[in-house]
Amino acid sequence: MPTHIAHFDIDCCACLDATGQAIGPLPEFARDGGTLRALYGAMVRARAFDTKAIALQRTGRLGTYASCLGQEAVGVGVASAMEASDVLLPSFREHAAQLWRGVTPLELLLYWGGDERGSDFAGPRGDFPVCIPVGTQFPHAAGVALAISLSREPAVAVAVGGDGSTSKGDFYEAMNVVGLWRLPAVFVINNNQWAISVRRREQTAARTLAQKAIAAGIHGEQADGNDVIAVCDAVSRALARARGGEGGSLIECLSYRLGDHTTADDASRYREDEEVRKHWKEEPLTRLRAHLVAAHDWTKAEEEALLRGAATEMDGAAETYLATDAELPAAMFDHLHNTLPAALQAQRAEVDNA
Amino acid sequence: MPTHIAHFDIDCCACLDATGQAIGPLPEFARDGGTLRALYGAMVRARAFDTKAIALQRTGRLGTYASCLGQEAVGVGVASAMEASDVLLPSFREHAAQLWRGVTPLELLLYWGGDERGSDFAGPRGDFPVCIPVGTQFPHAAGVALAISLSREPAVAVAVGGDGSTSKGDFYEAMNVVGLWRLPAVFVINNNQWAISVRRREQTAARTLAQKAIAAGIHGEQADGNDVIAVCDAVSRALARARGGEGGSLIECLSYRLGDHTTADDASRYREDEEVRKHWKEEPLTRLRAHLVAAHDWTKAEEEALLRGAATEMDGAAETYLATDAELPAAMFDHLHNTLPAALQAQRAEVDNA
Amino acid sequence: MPELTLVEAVRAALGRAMEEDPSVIVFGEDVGIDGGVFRATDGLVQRYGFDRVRDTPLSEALIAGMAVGAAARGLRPVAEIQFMGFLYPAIDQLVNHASRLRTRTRGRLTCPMVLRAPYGGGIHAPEHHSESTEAMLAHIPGLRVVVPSSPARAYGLLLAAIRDPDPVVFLEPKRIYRALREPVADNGAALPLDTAFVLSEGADVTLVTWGAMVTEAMSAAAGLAEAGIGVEVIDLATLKPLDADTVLGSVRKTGRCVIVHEAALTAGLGGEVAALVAEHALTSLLAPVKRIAGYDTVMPLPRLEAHYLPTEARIGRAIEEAMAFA
Amino acid sequence: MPELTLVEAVRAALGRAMEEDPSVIVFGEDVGIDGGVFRATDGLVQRYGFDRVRDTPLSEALIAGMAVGAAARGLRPVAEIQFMGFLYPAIDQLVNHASRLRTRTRGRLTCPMVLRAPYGGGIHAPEHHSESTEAMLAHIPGLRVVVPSSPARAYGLLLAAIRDPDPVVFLEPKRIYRALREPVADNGAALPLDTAFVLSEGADVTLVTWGAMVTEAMSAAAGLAEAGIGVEVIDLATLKPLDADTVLGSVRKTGRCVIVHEAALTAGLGGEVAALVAEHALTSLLAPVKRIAGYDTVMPLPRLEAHYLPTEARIGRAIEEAMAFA
Ligand SMILES: Cc1ncc(C[n+]2csc(CCOP(=O)(O)OP(=O)(O)O)c2C)c(N)n1
Ligand SMILES: Cc1ncc(C[n+]2csc(CCOP(=O)(O)OP(=O)(O)O)c2C)c(N)n1
Ligand SMILES: [Mg+2]
Ligand SMILES: [Mg+2]
Repeated sequence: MPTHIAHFDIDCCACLDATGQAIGPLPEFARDGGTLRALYGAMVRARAFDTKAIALQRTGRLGTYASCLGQEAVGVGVASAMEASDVLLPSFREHAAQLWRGVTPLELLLYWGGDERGSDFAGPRGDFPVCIPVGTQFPHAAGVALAISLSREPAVAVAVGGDGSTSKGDFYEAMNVVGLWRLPAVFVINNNQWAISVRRREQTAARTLAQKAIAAGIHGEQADGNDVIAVCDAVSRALARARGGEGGSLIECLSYRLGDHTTADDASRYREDEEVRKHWKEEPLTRLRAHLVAAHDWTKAEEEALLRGAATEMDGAAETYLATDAELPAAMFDHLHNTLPAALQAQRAEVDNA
Repeated sequence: MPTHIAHFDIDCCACLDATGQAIGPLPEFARDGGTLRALYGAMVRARAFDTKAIALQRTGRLGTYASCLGQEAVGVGVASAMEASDVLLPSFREHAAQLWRGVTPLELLLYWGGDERGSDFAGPRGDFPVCIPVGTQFPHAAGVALAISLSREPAVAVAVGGDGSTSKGDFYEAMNVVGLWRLPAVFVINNNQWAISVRRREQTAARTLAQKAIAAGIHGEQADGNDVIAVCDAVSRALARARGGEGGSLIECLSYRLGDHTTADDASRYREDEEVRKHWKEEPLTRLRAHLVAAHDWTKAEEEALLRGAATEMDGAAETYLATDAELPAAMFDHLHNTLPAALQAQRAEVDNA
Repeated sequence: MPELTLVEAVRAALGRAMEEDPSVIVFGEDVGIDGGVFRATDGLVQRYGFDRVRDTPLSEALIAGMAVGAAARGLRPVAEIQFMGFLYPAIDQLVNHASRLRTRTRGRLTCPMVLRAPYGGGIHAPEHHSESTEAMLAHIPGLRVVVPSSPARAYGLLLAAIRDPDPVVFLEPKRIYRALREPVADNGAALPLDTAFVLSEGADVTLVTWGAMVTEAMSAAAGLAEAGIGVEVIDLATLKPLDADTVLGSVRKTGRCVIVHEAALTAGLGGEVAALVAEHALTSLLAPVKRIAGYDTVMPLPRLEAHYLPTEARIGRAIEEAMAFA
Repeated sequence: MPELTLVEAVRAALGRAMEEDPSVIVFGEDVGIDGGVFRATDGLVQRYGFDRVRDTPLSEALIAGMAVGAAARGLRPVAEIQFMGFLYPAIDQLVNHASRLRTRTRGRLTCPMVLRAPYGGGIHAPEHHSESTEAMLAHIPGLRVVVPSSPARAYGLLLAAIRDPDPVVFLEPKRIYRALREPVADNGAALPLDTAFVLSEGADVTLVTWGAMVTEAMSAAAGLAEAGIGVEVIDLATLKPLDADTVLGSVRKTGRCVIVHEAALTAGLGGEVAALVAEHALTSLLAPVKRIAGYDTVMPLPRLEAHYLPTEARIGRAIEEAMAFA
């Protein structure tokens, strides 16, 4: 007969409700107005970038682009919890995290505009470029974390994927080795409820995505992904555990994709505007602004200055991007190997002389 | 702040202890002496096959062979719980299950002797052949279960893998879709504590392998894999749930690999004989025999007849196997496609005329 | 007769196959309500229901492996990989199972599955969305690899692939999904597999290609016709098994062979075609064989993409060189 | 100088690399205490410890992806795939990441990793253990594919692969792991990558091959020497990038080219070699190019295996045909 041998719990971390009210005592860092202003500013900046990128794409001046609209709290929450010396391994939707980490709007525009130089970040030299093949960044994070642990650095590898990425074998294989070797890695899931047209509930029967951590024997936790404080808090605790040698974590952030999947997608084919309208009531910027106004006397003037500053920055980045010539065609050979093999020199010359 | 949102339990099913004593009330089927005699007979038969196969390999008359020594209760427990109309998708170590299902000793010897005809089972026509690439049978089981569910048959797909197979992405991806679509599939893990030289605890930090079911939102349960009654009971309940439309299950059977990984392996390189000796005290045949003697007056005569019968069967199978000529070389082309493409006829002729 | 684009022809063939055979099912990422990111499966779920048209989780290895299992159990799954750049996790199931299930069971279990994937470059797609690695698949014994190059061939070849009792990988050149329309009769008539198509006759040069490059090849041929050069354009269509007889017959006639594909040159399928010519038509050759292909470097992002892919100009120059050779 | 087998030479090179460079680590299935199923890593964990020599979980996609991440972070991982038949789940990481990390970041991140795998048939191994699909890997831009064919070359080429700043797949012909011994100085001297080796000079026929087939090729050449036929045997060694100059130079001299590999014929790397000859040495050819390869069918189980693999006899016949051609 069956006898009970093991039991597991999953928690969810939430700090602010949709109106910006604190649900309970806020974590230490979230009581400081300056910190909250920085977090809010970063989310506004990410949204300004998003708006600009979409405008450029709509006018044929940028390639297919994946908007992070409504998910700014995930990117900013994750990145703000990290140290500069940590390593970010983002999916294709975490512009907010990349911007906080020091990737420039110009670099992001170059990448999404079809120029490889956009992934040669001047800022976070150790961060990985955008990862398009879903879930393949998780094994990379395990490898980065392995290198970190062998060098005894205090750094942590932080990989971010979507709800869809939790269906990929790579995700499980990597999470399993992170647990096995107690590697300093944190896997964050931006559960925006959709994988293109596939709903979260059509992706897995698991009640939460956080519970998938149980399969790897690591810590799994949910966080309100519309609440930058909750995301930052959950990820900060995960980073502290990883740095303390307590191993990795899986953090599921509950957010919502307010926009189309990408500029090549038309979400009206598969979801009701009504559902989207509902979720606009929970989006992260309004919520934190309300809290700032109520608890840290955020002023209209500050708000306007912030918006203006962000818009100006993005206009400038766009101008520089549009003024940047493409590389010479032969550049396609110049970073294939450290030194171009003899066998390829004729091909390079052909391109050069075409 | 984190609040509790979900909780999960894992049970373990055990019926007989190592001495053959019932731990509690036995499941209905296990109170019938005839049934238990059949289960015991099947385990003895599997061990007789194993002994013969190893003898043939040692004398250069069989290829590399994976012994099921000590794991007979898993194969027999799983197969005896299944209906003939169910589909078995075995790993390379479940000879005991295949034999119960009607695959003949001759067919198994042909396969392990390097003859494809060994996988053309005369008996269970719908069962899959041995699966060598670890874990790749789980997606097949999902596909078989999908076909079954669309045809509204009462059948169930039963895939068996090892503890190592739970580290493969295929295992998780398949388990996830079984949960998502409530497919009639049961995944059984023969956790024999080793993946060649890699210990179970070096495979994953998960406390149990059964808990990996939580990642897919399906039922996960452990069973004592040295106790054929417990395995049959746990799998029977899983099959009943699957047939009843309640979806799939993951059953982890705790067994032990008493032999080398295969005849090409030398386990003394990486494990102590002492550990093996300890586990001989728990092996499944002794246990059930003790129970039969104590509870169902199993006699010395019955035991001897059984052993003699099994040995004779395997001697006969071996003789026929050794007397079976290899196929003609051109046979390598005859089942590549339904009809051999014109492009390949010259190659076939070349082999035929060589 | 309706004028269809290539992607509409794919959709028509899928609908026809599902209509005539209840064992045909379609699954993949976003193939349901969304109708596939290129709309190849648009409308199928409305007509045939959620049982037969399924959105899968985001798991390519599963998609291929589940197709193997379903096919072995008697269904005819037509599974979609959203882009060829995401097909790699499925290769294990193709090599180790789909292509050998019949052989390893000596015919007891079979694998009548089709794995569809849009492939190729030229549409300014994001990174990893312009893959063209058909040669890797064409190396796998037991697997058929089919690439249509026009709406009519897409319709007829996809029907043939679905009806074939063995596994087929069907690669759709997304660059020409909507580039041209042609009359396609949705009459259920399949085209033969394992057969190359001679698209234009010519006495001077044999031009072997497939997929989106057929368009470039045909315009190059048209251009050269004015210059009095007769180019025989052959669309391989079925890359594996390859119709060597048609290619060799043409080369024996023309004495010149130019091969065009957008995949990287080295170990691309053009090498196989050139090898067959060097083995079996050497004495007919009046000029060296020439391959025009993608370069042996990573397919660049959109800004440099056009410099990577073979162009009508490059093809034309190669043909002129072949003609000039003496 | 010690006489080593090929697998002992691999072990010596691994030890040397770990000795001279602390950033070299080894991981894979059973590479620790067990020393690898072929003993290629035997003794390494005792010498360099569990941090640098790690048994991984049974996850090939992870092994490749983790190597990419570790390499990008500054380590030099030498990862093992236990058999080539189980390498397929790793292809996604090789195509989409390892081979392009440098390109996509314009040199910011690099991937100095080596993925080792025993490959090839002829040892009566179980199903899926006799794979020889090097051509699939040789098609991937940005990847090096290296195959040693003797203990000395295994030692020198593996050291070169580990020291190379870019990703290398190193395929070890397990059929000759222990077939021959030769003196190998464990002096840390690497051999050049991207360079073919001329193993025997000859004026009549160029015989291009690699891996375990080199042994068959050399005995065929020896046999024909008695008949007065001079066979120039070339071991490609680095399959990608391929040393065309050495091959073409030899063919221009001999006028005849026979290519041998155990992988299936169609879309095998022999096609690439034949294509290069047909493109660049056509006018030197005195006879058609000829490929001797595995057949385009599934590698049979041991009982028929010998009928699938190229033999000295088949090679000899092909060479005689080439000589007889007029
Ligand atoms: C392996 C792989 N398969 C398919 C795709 C095509 N694709 C791009 S994004 C996407 C959905 C991803 O969903 P999710 O993981 O939830 O991330 P989100 O887009 O919602 O941020 C798909 C299917 C891909 N990029 N990679
Ligand atoms: C994908 C894959 N990788 C590696 C191997 C080589 N191999 C054969 S069995 C085995 C260990 C399997 O361990 P487990 O799953 O526990 O099954 P067991 O052998 O213990 O029955 C390995 C690594 C394989 N067959 N398939
Ligand atoms: Mg999502
Ligand atoms: Mg095991």
